[in-house]
Amino acid sequence: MTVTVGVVVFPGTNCEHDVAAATERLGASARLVWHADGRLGDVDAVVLPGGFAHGDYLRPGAIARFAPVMAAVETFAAGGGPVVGICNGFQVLTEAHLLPGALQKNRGLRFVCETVEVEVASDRSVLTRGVDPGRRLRIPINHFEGSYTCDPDTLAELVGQDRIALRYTDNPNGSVADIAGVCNEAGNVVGLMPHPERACDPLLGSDDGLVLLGALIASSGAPLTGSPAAATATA
Amino acid sequence: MSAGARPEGAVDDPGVHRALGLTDDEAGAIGRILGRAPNHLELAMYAVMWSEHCSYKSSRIHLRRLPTEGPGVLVGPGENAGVVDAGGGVAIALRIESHNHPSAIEPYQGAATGVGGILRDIFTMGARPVALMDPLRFGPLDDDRSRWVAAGVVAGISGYGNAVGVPTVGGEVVFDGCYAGNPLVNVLCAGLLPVERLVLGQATGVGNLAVLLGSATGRDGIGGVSVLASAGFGGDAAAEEAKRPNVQVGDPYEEKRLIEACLQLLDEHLLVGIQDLGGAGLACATSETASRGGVGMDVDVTAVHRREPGMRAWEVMTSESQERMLAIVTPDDLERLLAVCERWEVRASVVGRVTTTGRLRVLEGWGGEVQADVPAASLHEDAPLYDRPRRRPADLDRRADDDPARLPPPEDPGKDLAALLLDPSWVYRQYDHQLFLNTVVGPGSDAALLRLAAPGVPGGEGRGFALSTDGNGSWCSLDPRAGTALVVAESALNVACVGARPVAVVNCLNFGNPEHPEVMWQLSEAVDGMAEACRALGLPVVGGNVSLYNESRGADIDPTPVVATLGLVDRLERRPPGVAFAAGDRVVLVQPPGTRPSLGGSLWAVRRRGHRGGRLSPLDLAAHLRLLGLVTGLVADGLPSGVHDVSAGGLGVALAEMAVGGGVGAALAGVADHVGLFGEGPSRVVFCVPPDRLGTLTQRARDAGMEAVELGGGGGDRLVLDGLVDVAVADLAAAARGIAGWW
Amino acid sequence: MSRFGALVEVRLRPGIADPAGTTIERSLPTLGFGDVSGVRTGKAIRLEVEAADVEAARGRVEELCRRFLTNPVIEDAVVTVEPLPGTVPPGAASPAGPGEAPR
Amino acid sequence: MSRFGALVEVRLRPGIADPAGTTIERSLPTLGFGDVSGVRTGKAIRLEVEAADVEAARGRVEELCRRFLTNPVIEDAVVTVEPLPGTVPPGAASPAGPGEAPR
Ligand SMILES: Nc1ncnc2c1ncn2[C@@H]1O[C@H](COP(=O)(O)OP(=O)(O)O)[C@@H](O)[C@H]1O
Ligand SMILES: [Mg+2]
Repeated sequence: MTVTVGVVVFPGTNCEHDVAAATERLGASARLVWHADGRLGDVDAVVLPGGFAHGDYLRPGAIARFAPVMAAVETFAAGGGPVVGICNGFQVLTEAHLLPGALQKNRGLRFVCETVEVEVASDRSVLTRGVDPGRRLRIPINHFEGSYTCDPDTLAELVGQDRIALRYTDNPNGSVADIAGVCNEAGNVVGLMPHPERACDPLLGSDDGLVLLGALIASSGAPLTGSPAAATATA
Repeated sequence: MSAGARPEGAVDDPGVHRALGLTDDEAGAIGRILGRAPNHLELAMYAVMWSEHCSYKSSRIHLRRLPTEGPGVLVGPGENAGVVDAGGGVAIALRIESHNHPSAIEPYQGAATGVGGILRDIFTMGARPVALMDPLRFGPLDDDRSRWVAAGVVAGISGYGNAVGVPTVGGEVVFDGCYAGNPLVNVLCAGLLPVERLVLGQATGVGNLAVLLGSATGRDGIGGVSVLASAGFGGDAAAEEAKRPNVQVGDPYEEKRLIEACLQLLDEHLLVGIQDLGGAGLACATSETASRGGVGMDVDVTAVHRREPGMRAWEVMTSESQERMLAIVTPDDLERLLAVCERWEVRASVVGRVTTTGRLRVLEGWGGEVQADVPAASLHEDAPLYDRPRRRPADLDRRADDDPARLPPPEDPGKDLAALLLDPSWVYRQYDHQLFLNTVVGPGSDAALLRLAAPGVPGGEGRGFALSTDGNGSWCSLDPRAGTALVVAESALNVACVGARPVAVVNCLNFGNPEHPEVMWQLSEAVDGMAEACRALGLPVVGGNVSLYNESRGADIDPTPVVATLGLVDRLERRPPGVAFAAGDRVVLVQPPGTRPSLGGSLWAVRRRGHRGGRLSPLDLAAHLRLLGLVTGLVADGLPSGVHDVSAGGLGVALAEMAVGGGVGAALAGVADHVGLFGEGPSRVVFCVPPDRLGTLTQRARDAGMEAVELGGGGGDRLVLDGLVDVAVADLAAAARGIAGWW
Repeated sequence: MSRFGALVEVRLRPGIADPAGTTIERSLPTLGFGDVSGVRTGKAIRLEVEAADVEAARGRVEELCRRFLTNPVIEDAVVTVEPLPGTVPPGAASPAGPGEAPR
Repeated sequence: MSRFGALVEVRLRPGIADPAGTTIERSLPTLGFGDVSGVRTGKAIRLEVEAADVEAARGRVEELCRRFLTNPVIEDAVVTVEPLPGTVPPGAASPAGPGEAPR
């Protein structure tokens, strides 16, 4: 059975084709899901790709979170379905309160596009499941508002529950605790600022992103019984 | 219908046309075209359409001398963008534009709207924009205002380009005092399209509808093109204040939706024609589509969706509000067009109808009062054409004789070398340069190299295209003809360095005040130099832009033609070697025998000694053409481990950039003195090559009629040039990055 | 029903880093504004609302702030509301004229 | 010398397009805020200034606006200044408390 990945498109999203191409490279099939649709259809995983939904006006993700598709994403996530927000998608997930914290302007007050090194900090998320913690990956970042912020209690909870999926080895944006990606308690909802889809082809300089997207597709295909995600979802 | 009704309100006060920037002769010509005195709206439309920016009235007679034809050229100059056949059913649309004057007064929005404008030129052709480039020139960064301009321009390109979702894959950053009062902000865009989707901006089919898509129309940049682009900066505060309301604000989110909506409309075959609204707004778009289609158009100004109350017809017709397109559609397809627009949340209003009359009529409501009635084609074709006086600058011979080789040599060449390095990563780090998973070589190398692929454009699998933008005001001020030819040569060589075959160019001619005969002479010479080089190298000029009146306080900028070269890669299987040394590999300089670099107009002379004299090194175009073939072939075959052409800063800077690029030093010899180190000249490439391939490389160079001079070997953490330079690579890198401290 | 003009000042909550404010402040001494300190940046959003009275208008705007205009993880808002004199022409830029502050 | 708190509202000049405001406004009906219109976005900058009196303080802030905080090509500023009660503890977010408007 091929895994079907639903890739959500808001007006202003721009990485949807890239995410689709990268997941297809891994043998999955990708389906674009329009923001105004209230249903996701028959998908095994959902990716909210990068871009500038609604121009990032007001705050990145602030308008997108009210789109009809987001109710469907919430239901899908509540049922244990894998949901990954990349960059702008991460911002949407925090605005929708599917993930804690917020993404502020980079410490340097400038947009940053470059390849950085991240370290897998936890294998509890659907994006890092089966990947050895401590593994380092070279993946591009591309954002202005990527400085992860949360209050100390939330940070303690994230650390205590092993929910920091990825950390920068050389913090490019001022994120608290070098956080590059976090997940929810169940591990099935993940947000990250780096763009794994941009690192899926040696011709483009790195294919380390296949590690993350491969993990996502593997955890979407396999029935989630016994996984922390399914345990929480059915609890 | 009020057919036959005549527009009211003839203007008989010459003060009005003069205020609009029309000369008395031009106003007289308008009267003759109409057979009556024009009214205010008509005058305003002619004024913007006949402005320097829209009509190229000072440059057109010269531009005709450029070679514009070639086997792969599908669309040449004169359309919104040039289009080149890339084979396999894929075509590449290419265009470059300037946004110099708006950027001088509101750097962020000036640059941002420059990006927006160039994108529309590309998707108007039916192409999906896939790459932007930004050749930039500012005053030195130790000046507060130049710093403000530079930071704002870069932020504006970043803010708009990233949000609209088109990667910025390269450009230039140059600092020179001549740009302090008048920065140059050029923007290039390339787009890909299936050949059969190619559309031209024309209206046909009587009864078809003109639909205005996108942003509401406000009083943005009313008369902007004539006011801003057709006048220099006098340094007069009141005059600059008066220009202020002409600044427009860009909305990349609107543009993104417009791109998607228009491409969908084209894919669904719902459009007869489409045209972007740029300079001169609706007046330009309606008359241009009508005259290209050989038809007329009635425009209902009241149907234009507006942002502000109380706008007059002339304001609506000449507004330069951003993010708008004019679509020509059959009445039958209107409903489906509106549905596509609704999906993308793009506003659409039917504002015009195609008529048989050949006239552009502006109406106050269908069947309402006729506000303007002019022959549509006259707004373009009857624009004045000037052969302005030209004069060779009086000081040119004196400057040519003032050879910088006579300057005392540097005491520490290594120190001068470090001071000439500039790492532009501070700039391009702020640009998304990777979107669409196409960017094989992004900014930071000789040219950008992209896969020939875009959503909705099949047929380019396994192939690529390359782009480089280049200009050199110092060379061109010494000798605009030879300097421009050198710029063309360099640009083509940059593209070859990533393994691409140069196939076409576009250009942006940034010059001073055309009313100065010296400037017109420079322009004319530059065109001849470009024509000569392009002809010899087989590079058709498929498009361009002319930006005049680049001056401040009476001083013209150095003549700065910017050339962008497009190259094609037939087999894109591996990443090209890049600007780097590899430890253990040999370093070889390949050049035509007898090459003599010159310090005339060189970075070293200008920047280290403030010296702007001398002669340029000669260019042998036949040899250069052979070199291009050689370099493309060597790189495509994967022979070298590093490659870099020698350009501004000479061999020394090229070697230093390779050391910094790969983080590996080299031990080299064979450079005699500072002239050899910093002298500039065409047709030189440095290769780094594994020892076992050295013989092949040397042989292939000889077969191409080149000499291959072995300079030494890569390795270590210092760049050593026997007897001249001995610097740590880390120190060179730090010096190059030093620039970032200024922003 | 009447029309009210509102100014919403969206501020970073105390304790949340404000790199933009810090950057402005750091550059002030060299510009000759060493007497200025404590710079904090936020957003100013002007809007108009239709409501029965000032209190109702304020209530609506505060609800809008809570649900949409602020991200409570990092921001809070200060709302000022004032009645608009007469009808405001459509598309008018903002309720208060230049130089005039809301009360 | 005393300390004054200032609120600078940087606004787009009337007639200048405000894409952010337009986009925010367009999203309001779906959120159930069809009664809100005329949205214009700007910046709110709070700062403190040392000056002899309110007028001197206002003068300094206005100069700062002109020279640094706005680009008069597209923006203007509304400045409100008020005396600060006593000394403000370092790190305090802003002179006025939440919900309290500057006068
Ligand atoms: N403004 C800019 N935007 C993006 N890339 C830039 C910019 N300026 C320079 N670059 C990139 O930096 C690299 C070096 O530029 P340059 O020294 O002008 O190259 P060359 O001398 O080979 O023409 C190129 O890859 C160029 O595209
Ligand atoms: Mg080069």
